[in-house]
Amino acid sequence: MANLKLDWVKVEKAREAAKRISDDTQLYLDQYTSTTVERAICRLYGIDGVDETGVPLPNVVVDHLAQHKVLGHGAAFWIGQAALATGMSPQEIAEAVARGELDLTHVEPHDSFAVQLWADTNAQAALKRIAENRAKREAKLAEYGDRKGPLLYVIVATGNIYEDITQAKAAAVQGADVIAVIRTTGQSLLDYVPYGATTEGFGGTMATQENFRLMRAALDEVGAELKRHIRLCNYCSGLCMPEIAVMGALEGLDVMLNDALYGILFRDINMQRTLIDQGFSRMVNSAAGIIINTGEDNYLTTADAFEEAHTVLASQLINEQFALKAGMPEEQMGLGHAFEMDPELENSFLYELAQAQMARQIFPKAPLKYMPPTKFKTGNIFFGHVQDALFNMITVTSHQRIHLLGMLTEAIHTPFLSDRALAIENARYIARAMKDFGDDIDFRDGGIMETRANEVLDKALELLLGIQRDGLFRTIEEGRFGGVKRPFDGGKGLSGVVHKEDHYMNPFVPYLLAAGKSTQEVSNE
Amino acid sequence: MANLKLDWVKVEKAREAAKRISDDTQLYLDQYTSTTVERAICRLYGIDGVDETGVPLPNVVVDHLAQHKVLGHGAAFWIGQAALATGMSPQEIAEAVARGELDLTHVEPHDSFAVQLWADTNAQAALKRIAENRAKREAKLAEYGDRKGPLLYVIVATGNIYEDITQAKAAAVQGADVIAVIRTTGQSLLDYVPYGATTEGFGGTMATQENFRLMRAALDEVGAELKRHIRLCNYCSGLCMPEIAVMGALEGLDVMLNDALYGILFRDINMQRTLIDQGFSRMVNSAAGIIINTGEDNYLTTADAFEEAHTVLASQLINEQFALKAGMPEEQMGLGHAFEMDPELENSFLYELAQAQMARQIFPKAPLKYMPPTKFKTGNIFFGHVQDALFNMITVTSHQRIHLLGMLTEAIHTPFLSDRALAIENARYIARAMKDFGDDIDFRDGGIMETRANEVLDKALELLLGIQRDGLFRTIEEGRFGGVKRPFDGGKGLSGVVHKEDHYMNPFVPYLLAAGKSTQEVSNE
Amino acid sequence: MSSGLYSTRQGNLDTTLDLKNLKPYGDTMNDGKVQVSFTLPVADSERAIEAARQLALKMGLTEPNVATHIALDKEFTFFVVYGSLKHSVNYDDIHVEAVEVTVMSMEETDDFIRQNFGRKIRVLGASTGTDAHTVGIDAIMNMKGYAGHFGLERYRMLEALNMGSQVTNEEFIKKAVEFNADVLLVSQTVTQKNVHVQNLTELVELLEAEGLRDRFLLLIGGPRISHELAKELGADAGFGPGKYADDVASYFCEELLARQSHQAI
Amino acid sequence: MSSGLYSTRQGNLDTTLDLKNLKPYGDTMNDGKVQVSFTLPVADSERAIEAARQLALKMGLTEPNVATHIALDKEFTFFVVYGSLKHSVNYDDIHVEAVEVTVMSMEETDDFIRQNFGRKIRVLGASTGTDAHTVGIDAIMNMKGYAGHFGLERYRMLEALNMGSQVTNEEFIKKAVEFNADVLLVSQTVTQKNVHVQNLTELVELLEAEGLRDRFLLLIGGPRISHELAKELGADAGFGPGKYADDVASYFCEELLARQSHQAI
Ligand code: B12
Ligand code: B12
Ligand SMILES: Cc1ncc(COP(=O)(O)O)c(C=O)c1O
Ligand SMILES: Cc1ncc(COP(=O)(O)O)c(C=O)c1O
Repeated sequence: MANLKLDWVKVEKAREAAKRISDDTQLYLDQYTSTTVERAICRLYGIDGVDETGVPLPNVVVDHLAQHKVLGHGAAFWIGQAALATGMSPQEIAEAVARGELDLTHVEPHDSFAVQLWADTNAQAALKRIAENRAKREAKLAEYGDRKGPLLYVIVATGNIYEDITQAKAAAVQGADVIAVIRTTGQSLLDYVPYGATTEGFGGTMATQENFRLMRAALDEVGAELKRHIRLCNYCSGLCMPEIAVMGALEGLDVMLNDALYGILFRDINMQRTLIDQGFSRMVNSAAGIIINTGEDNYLTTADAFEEAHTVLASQLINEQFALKAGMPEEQMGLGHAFEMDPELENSFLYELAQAQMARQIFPKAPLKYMPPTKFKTGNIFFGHVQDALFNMITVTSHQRIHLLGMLTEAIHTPFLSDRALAIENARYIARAMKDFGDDIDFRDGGIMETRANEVLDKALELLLGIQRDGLFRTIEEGRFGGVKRPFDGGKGLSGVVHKEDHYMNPFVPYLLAAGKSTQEVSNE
Repeated sequence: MANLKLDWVKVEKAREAAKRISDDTQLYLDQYTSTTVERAICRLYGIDGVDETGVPLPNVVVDHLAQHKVLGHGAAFWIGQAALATGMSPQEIAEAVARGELDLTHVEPHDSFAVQLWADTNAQAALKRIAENRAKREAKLAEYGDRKGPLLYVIVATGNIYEDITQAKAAAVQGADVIAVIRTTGQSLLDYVPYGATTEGFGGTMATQENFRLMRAALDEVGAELKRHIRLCNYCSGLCMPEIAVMGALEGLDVMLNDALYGILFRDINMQRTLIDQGFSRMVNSAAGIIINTGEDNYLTTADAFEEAHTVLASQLINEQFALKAGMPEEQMGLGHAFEMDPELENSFLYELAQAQMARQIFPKAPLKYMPPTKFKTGNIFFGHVQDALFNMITVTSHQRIHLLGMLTEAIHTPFLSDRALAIENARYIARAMKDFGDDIDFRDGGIMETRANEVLDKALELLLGIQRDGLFRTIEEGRFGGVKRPFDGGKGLSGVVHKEDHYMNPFVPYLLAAGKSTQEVSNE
Repeated sequence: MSSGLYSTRQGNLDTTLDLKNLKPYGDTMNDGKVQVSFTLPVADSERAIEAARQLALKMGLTEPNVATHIALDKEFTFFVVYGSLKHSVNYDDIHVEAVEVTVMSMEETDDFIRQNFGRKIRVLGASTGTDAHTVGIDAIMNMKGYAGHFGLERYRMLEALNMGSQVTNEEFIKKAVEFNADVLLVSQTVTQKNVHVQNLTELVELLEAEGLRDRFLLLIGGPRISHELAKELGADAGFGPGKYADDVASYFCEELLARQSHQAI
Repeated sequence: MSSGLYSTRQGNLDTTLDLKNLKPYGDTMNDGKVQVSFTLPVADSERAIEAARQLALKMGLTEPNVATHIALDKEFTFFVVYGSLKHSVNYDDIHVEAVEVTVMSMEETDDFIRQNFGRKIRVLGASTGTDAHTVGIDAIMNMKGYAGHFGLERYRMLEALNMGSQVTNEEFIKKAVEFNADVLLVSQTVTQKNVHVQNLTELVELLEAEGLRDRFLLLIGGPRISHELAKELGADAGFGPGKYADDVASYFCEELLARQSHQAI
């Protein structure tokens, strides 16, 4: 592979700064849990379904505990207590709470050792299911083999899960490797996860466990025909990040978007809340062998891709450190970046390639997620298809792993069946025609590309040193990422942040961390 | 610029073989003239227009001489004789012949020295006009400057010269540098040049002197607005090669397609005839400072572009030698090649780039003409636009000079106004985005590309050594170019080949060769 | 023998531009050439090709040429069709409902406000509903502006407040009253299933229900908003791509003045 | 307020496939989505955009979205339009005039000829008129064939002669008589201004004038030749892209046999 000569001392310094930043932040975060983390725990204990007014039972239980101001002990503690007291299963307990028949704070107390034992024992069912899903994926990949080179990633976004399935299957037939079901606008701001199969959404489809299940089954079916494992992707982001992470793990998803910074900057979600949520989400993702995708690419949709390239690198390094904290191996870190320079810019291709190649070298094991041009797409679909072609070339040349296909109709509508087919055709042609191109050239010493990459690295290091000094929270408050300012106490979801009590209990953490660790032995591709 | 390591000893050997081939062939050709060469001479003496039945006067004069079996002396001789005898101008002489009032073989004879003097003196008007056109072009290029990098070349082909003008002007506004007016099907087989402005053609527009003039004026007009010299291209090929070369020189064309091998293989024109015609055509082109385009690209529309790449190189080397014989400087040799590999072929981009780069290095001064994908274009216009994008990348990366733009509708129709606009947009984007790419990379030593280029070189050398042994004529008879066999005495136009008599006279030759020489001082770009 | 479907010559084609019968142009005036693409939910087959051809005929394409047919899946086929459109439009008859206003520079607008109102104009903006796209409203409002046009926040005689994105219609109206806005700016980017139409309709209905509709000038914008659509939805004006702060400010200043004078009468 | 042009919901869209009312598919069954592009010979302007929209309406697109408008020159503007087609076709009613024959392999064809005719079938081919495209006719005839299908020259029971390109209709007919052909194969690639239609019509007329039409089976082919068009032009069959020697040979063997039996009766 062609290599840019990077200043590796600076890379190390930047990584070190990112580690410090995440250490400092984590120290603060560790004092808290959140409503959705607790709901995620409920789900792991098997609590599912909705009450008569349609409120999901995990919300019923957690709201109940929050009302009683006892959530700081952890939902696991109260459920365990109730289970020991009543002999009911967690689901039965939740239903009883929903019916108003059970007050969890008024059950007969059991000693904390017994509760812990119940909690550990009863955690195993979910953990087992997660492990099985993971084993299933690995078996399929072993049986069918996996795509060498970039994975072709396309979205479906009709709003209707059944229509999504039609589209997803067609895409798989055409050659897609990853199907992402985009979420409807607004779901990220819902403080609950909708229930059941859904058919109404705008710009995307609801993320529900049933929708996950339906799509997983459909992709397994078409995958068996094609003898390829078709990966399924959804979003564990927004106000229900950890719950959706759990749903994804339970339903055998392969890839999930997960990035607190994205929620903060682009959804105005409170920074404390979503960083807390991210921690637990990533443990779940980790254990499930799910690749996460981070959202650095989004910065370049509001900020200039040439000027602000270093914010992407800085954010990737921070995301890497937070992921490591959640026990995640590098092989699951789908760090995001994007091809978003102005097509009017001279030598834009060289700058884009330099940046993509730099990311590849700095994160050699990570299945990088490379996003296509979106911002400079117009209604000129013909030109749009060429923009995508250049993007595809860089993807292949610089050996990206998760190749999010650009759509010629990006500026018009969410993809039609044919848009996706044309995108796949475009990408496959280039992957074939340029297969070994990246290995057949060298970057000229001191050339435009090498210079550009080192410039971005310099600026990223500088930014990280600034953050290390001022702290991540203040950095965001000052708008140093994506040009968006967010107050520490502002945004959505702050009320769901809960201070942990001394005996706070989340029995899943050690198991998830342990399961995550085991991944580290599995090598990339 | 990135460079492939080529085996330069082999390049020299191949060039040497090509020289021998052209020497041997030229020796044979020098014994002959042809009807159209003689008509071209008539045109240079100012004979133009048609008789009452619509037959062009150059044909009237030459047919008259041929009927009397005296063409072997050269039209110049008989016209000069008649001019001296009657005091009439060549045009008046031609008109008199057309009216049946003058028999050129029965005028009062003058001694050959007087005729030669007349012929030389009267040659100057045309030569002056040609020199002026050339000076005009050079002045415009000096005033406006010339495009650095590939010249964007597009075709117009409506069949109607006025509609062509509309399209050509729009293309110029969009950024085209060269406008080629494609000829109607069948014109190449006409043994005369149609006269006047024409509005009916299929797949192209008639090449007539008036059409040349109209288009030249239109391009000069739009060029003055845009402050760019817009080059005009047409075809001096087919049965009237030298006549059209003369017309182009007289009307200030900038580029002309000219290649005997093309006519032989793809129009079934007799090989002797068209090689004779080519010789004189190139002298005219040379003197006029017109860049010729050769037709090697066409081989790959019938033969496989991967398997037969070496035939392109061999033919380029032969074309180079024939051009040198006509006094043409390398700076006017727009040798043809093409991007025609099967898009299903793995690493096709690498092979194409290797070949384009190899041509660039072997003919460093030649304004190479690089042709876009045509054969593997389908009705899928979206995919077609991507094929063109890859072609555009190679053009820019390997520094080709004449960049024939691919059309997304190649498999459907001759270009619409919008097709051309989209093609120009595609090419300009890539030229901008990848401006310095070719200078920012190196080809890996012993890599796929370097290996490929040397493989093609090897095979070309082998082919040329074979031709040197067997002679060019036999090689064509055996179908060793483009897979098409053509007999020595077959095809169209053989009857127009005329053995030169001892005192054969073509007074233009020395002047044209001298004018051509002067170009050699003008440097490329 | 020939049904006339395939004219052997285009000799009868009148190639002079006729604005009363304006037609698409391929490479010859009035040739009517158009390109169409679509997918049909049937398997790729001769019958499917014929179905595509018939659809093209129904669209008014004569001599439709199904240039390609590609199987996208067992039961879906993609087509590219070319043909000559028989329809034309009378260009002379076309009048566009457009925001017609002479665009003033920032300084001119400030002067205009000083002279005609003697006070600052109050402008409230947001991207409403679940829409989280802010680039459009920011382009109009932010200090730094967009594409070389300064945003409303930089105007001295405007008091401009940008609420950002994901603002519910209720919150927006509440703030409008509180802020005592003269002008409301609403941006809508997501248009799938016409969610923008739904959201804007709801806004107008809420304003009407609360008797507030006439209190504010309501301007909407976004990639698929036209002035025509805006009027239809009950807003005062609409601004699509290629419109900037100066267009918007010029329009509302003139309009506010017109309304003021109107009320004065 | 709303003219109904903008439905706020697609709730009324019946999303079940109905072959009697087959419609284009964008991302939802029956959404009717189509993409259209064309150039209008007028300057890029609001009026031009409206003209494009009106043309789209005439084509049957509801809610047309003029996604882009690009000035190609002072007086030419290119448009890309998306919309939902109101037209549909009855798929159940579509029957295609296609060459219907069970395709035999080369060996089967040779056997078929041996059994049914007991002599070699004589086939003459050319690319006629000024058309110099030979790849199509070569694909059918040349020994080596095309895309993995051997050409007619390789069949043992065929006497195949390929005259190449640029053969005038007169020369072709002369040779056909001389060669005593059973089957004539004509290829036409250039179709601009329907020159292929013109050329083929002339061929058929010449054959008829000389009373030779019934003597030969006349098969035509090329990128824009369909069986339907061939019949319309007076040929016996037409073969477009994706047809190879085996399709052609199978057809003419069966047809010659049918005609022989018919004459025998
Ligand atoms: C940037 C972007 C994003 C960014 C937004 C960041 C941000 N802070 O705004 C991010 C990455 C976060 C994003 C997310 C999503 N996006 Co988005 N996004 C885009 C993108 C690439 C560019 C939009 C843009 O910034 N345009 C530039 C601005 C300047 O143009 P404009 O808005 O038209 O504004 C101009 C005029 O319209 C006018 N104007 C605009 N508003 C107003 C208001 C007033 C009052 C006035 C006077 C004028 C005016 O003035 C401006 C200057 O001329 C488009 C694709 C594209 N290329 O268009 C997709 C696109 C808009 N997104 C889309 C979707 C579906 C989404 C998601 C819903 C996907 C998902 N499910 O996750 C999410 C969620 C967003 C949500 N909840 O709303 C779709 C919408 C499809 C549709 N037609 O419904 C698009 C078209 C992409 C696609 N093809 O799928 N997106
Ligand atoms: C190769 C090619 C050439 C080569 C031809 C070499 C040769 N010896 O044939 C060269 C470079 C010489 C050439 C020249 C020209 N070409 Co050309 N050429 C093409 C090209 C790239 C491919 C055509 C081809 O080979 N197709 C492959 C064959 C296998 O497909 P096919 O012909 O459809 O054949 C299949 C079926 O149709 C069927 N079939 C075909 N014939 C027959 C006959 C029978 C009896 C049967 C049963 C079946 C059958 O079987 C085949 C296998 O399935 C096309 C563009 C494209 N991508 O299609 C342009 C194209 C056909 N050419 C075109 C033009 C205009 C020309 C020129 C006239 C340009 C000019 N003015 O100089 C010249 C002159 C040619 C002339 N006098 O006719 C236009 C035609 C436009 C139109 N619709 O009218 C095209 C579409 C390009 C364009 N967009 O402008 N061309
Ligand atoms: C990291 C990340 N999370 C989530 C989303 C999607 O947004 P939402 O959470 O609103 O579904 C994106 C956008 O593409 C993203 O990049
Ligand atoms: C060298 C050359 N001459 C001529 C032509 C055009 O053919 P014709 O002579 O029939 O116009 C071509 C085709 O592109 C060509 O490459």
